[in-house]
Amino acid sequence: MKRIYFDHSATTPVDREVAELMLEYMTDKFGNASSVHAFGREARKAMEDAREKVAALINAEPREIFFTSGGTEGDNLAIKGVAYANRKKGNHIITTGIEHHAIFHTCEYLEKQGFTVTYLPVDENAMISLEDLKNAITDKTILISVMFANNEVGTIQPIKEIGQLAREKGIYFHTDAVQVAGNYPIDVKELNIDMLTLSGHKFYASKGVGALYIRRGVRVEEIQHGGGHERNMRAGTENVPGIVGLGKAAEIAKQDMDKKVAYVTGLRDKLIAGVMEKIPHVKLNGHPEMRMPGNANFSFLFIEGESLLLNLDMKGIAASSGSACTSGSLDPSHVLLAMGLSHEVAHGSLRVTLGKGNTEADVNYFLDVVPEIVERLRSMSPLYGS
Amino acid sequence: MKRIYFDHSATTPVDREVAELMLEYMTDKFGNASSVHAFGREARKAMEDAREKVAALINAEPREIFFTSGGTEGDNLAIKGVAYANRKKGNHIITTGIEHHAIFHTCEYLEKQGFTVTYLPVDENAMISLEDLKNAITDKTILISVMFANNEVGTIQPIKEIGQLAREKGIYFHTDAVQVAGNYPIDVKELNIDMLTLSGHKFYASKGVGALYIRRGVRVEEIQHGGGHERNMRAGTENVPGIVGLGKAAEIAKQDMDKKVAYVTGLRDKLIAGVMEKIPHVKLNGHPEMRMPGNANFSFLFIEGESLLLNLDMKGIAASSGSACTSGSLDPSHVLLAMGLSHEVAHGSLRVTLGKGNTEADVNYFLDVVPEIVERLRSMSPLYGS
Amino acid sequence: MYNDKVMDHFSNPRNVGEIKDAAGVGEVGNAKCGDIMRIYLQVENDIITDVKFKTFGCGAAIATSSMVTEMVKGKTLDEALTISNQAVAEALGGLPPAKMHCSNLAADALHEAIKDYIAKKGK
Ligand SMILES: Cc1ncc(COP(=O)(O)O)c(C=O)c1O
Ligand SMILES: Cc1ncc(COP(=O)(O)O)c(C=O)c1O
Ligand code: FES
Ligand code: FES
Repeated sequence: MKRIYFDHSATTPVDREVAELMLEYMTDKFGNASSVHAFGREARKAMEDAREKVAALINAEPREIFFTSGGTEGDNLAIKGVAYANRKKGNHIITTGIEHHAIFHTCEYLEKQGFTVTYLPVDENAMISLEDLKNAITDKTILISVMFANNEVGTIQPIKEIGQLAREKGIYFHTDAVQVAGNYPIDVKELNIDMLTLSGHKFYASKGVGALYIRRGVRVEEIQHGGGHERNMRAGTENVPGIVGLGKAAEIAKQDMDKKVAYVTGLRDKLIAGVMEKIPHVKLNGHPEMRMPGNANFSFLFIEGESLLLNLDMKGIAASSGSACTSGSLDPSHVLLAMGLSHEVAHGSLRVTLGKGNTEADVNYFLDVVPEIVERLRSMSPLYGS
Repeated sequence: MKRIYFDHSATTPVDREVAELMLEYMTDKFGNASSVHAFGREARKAMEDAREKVAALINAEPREIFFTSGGTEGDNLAIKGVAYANRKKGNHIITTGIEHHAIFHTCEYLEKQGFTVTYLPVDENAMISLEDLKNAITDKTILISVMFANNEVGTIQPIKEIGQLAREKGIYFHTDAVQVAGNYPIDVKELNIDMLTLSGHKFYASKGVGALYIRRGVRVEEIQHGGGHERNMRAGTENVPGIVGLGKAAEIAKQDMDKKVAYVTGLRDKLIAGVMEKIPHVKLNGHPEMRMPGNANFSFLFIEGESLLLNLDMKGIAASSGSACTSGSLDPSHVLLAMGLSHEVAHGSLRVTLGKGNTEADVNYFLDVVPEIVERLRSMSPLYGS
Repeated sequence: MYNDKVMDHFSNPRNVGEIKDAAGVGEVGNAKCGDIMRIYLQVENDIITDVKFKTFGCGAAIATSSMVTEMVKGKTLDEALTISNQAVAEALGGLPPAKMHCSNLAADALHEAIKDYIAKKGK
């Protein structure tokens, strides 16, 4: 059976070139980067090369890049690290109602520790308003954390304007760019970003490795204690193969990024147009223009996401859903609810996320099989046609 | 030039079989273990297989294994996790003066948060005394954390007796077994261990992955917040390739472990005997019998460890040292000092750690080149012969 | 970690040894912090005619000791006194930052040796 992968926001395959480089740094050049001998120096050099490449991807300085075990750790370090290090300045944090759980649950945890958190609302396209943000700022605000682009509906926030506002007010600005880094251009200097989280497995590097960019001068306290790795910001033997792979993936991502963005956007637009044309009672979730190249998110009214996913899976198509049933939780996606979708509509959501490896044939196949699946499920639904 | 790796306590090469399996789970079976589709199910199944294998390595149940990013994270989670979850029961922790920085600095951090920590002293062989441990227990003691074997001098603690004492007193017992797991038999049930940290890169799996064993029923609070991965104990997209590799390495380690232990011990004993015979003014650090199979740690009087390392490196031999100069810190190894070594003697320490890939020829080469290096450095030393 | 020049001085240190009945001997550092450097001078007409060292320490400590002996041979005492630890490190093409403080003491040892010579002569 054909296997089509349309779930690039969940994770991406590792580029073969990246994986093979990692293999070399596991079996052959396997030294611990802290060792003084030849094996160690070889590892350290490769790690520092990778740091330069990751820095180049987002126009940061190498010394502003701190390697982590992934996006979740990066988010934890950014939020807790700033909160703990700047407690004397204030205890107020501003974020949004559509952040990833790595931000959301970290903020909830900090609330139990005496911090106050404002969760900005979003409009029906999942956009925050700069006005709301301005109004939320108090003289106790130490951090603004707004995700660069949403992982479910793909909406890209006005990052530059947020950065400018934060800079003017002297408040640190962190952005969770896990969906964005490597898939869409980022310039931390131009965008006034103080901290940025990225994760390897979202742009063709491995799971288990990521980085946090911390602008020089930003005060952050480490949260994982031990040996003084990463200039005391993140203890733990450095994951050299993972890091080397992250560097390679960053290098590849930077090459012809505009071309790849255009290619993926083209496929995605074709897919959206096809779905809207072929299937009635469909809603496109997320911003019509300000959205990630690979993201399409639909609500198919009258049906439920998990059944849709399972049917697609039987046809060899991998996608995801914001339905509660998928995640095993009681509520559907907090993002879709925050955008004002009703529970029913949220339950019927399907996220299709394309990557550079997808082809027009994949999209055509999808457009061939989805209408009949939707039709079949609707014919079984008590909500439909009544 | 010959390259001989004698620094297995710092890190090990990844077994080719392990690395190739990881490659497969990066490029091909690359799904996110949380996804419901075929790619996701394939990843989850492989991850759960790995959990069984890691559990089998230490005679735990699969559901007692929680994957982490390595030993440092495991230690942080164990110590902070128990401290935060059991704060109401007490605020006293007992550990030793020779723990790895991952334990030591975590404890220091907790001291700033209102916890009290007792650091048990060790004798000249780096052994703690059960009597000291007994005396340190108060009715506020919630955790005893004693490393299974020391990473510098290899001394193995009386784990079973500590576990028994802790069990009798109803106090949780954690052990940092990063040096031990995969290299020496462990049975958590027989040894009464409640929590145990292990790290992949110390037994031929990759850097960036490890596990914490938490006995069923032990109360631990998560420290990394986000999606509810690892049954809410450790948020973050699971490092599937790393985990699959960890499982494979655990499986390989379990096969013929006794044979490998005997083989490495044999080589190590030959190396120790050769050094003691050929070089005057040498001290063997660590316990004469209760020590890790691969560990030899010497103090070469009158010379300094880093110069020794650099000279060995020029001959293609990779080893390590507890000298302050190696680490860039001001003091030499806290372990050697805790054992009562003077600063000079600690500065002249050399750690040689053997692994299953070493051969008798490696040992012979070492015994050939070391005497002249030591002699040359001593001839330059103002401390020697004066 | 170390550049080629440092490694050269480390692996082929110049002027290792002692001078019997040296005109001046200087020692700095202590074993606690990991460095001991001892410098021996022979002086004629205020010119350093011979210099030797013995060092207990890391690669940087040995390399700086070796370098300082090369720098001062044939110099007058006044010239030798102007050599700083910084200048020694620069002559080696730089040292890792972590090594700048504790191992970069060779010029201090030299100055101690000169002081010792002056004190002995004054007697
Ligand atoms: C927006 C966003 N933030 C954070 C994360 C967490 O990153 P990781 O999976 O590397 O832990 C993800 C992906 O899961 C994400 O999409
Ligand atoms: C005894 C001990 N504990 C903890 C660690 C930390 O583990 P990791 O290197 O996986 O972070 C190490 C190794 O560095 C170790 O030897
Ligand atoms: S419909 Fe079954 S879990 Fe939601
Ligand atoms: S002798 Fe210790 S840093 Fe040089």
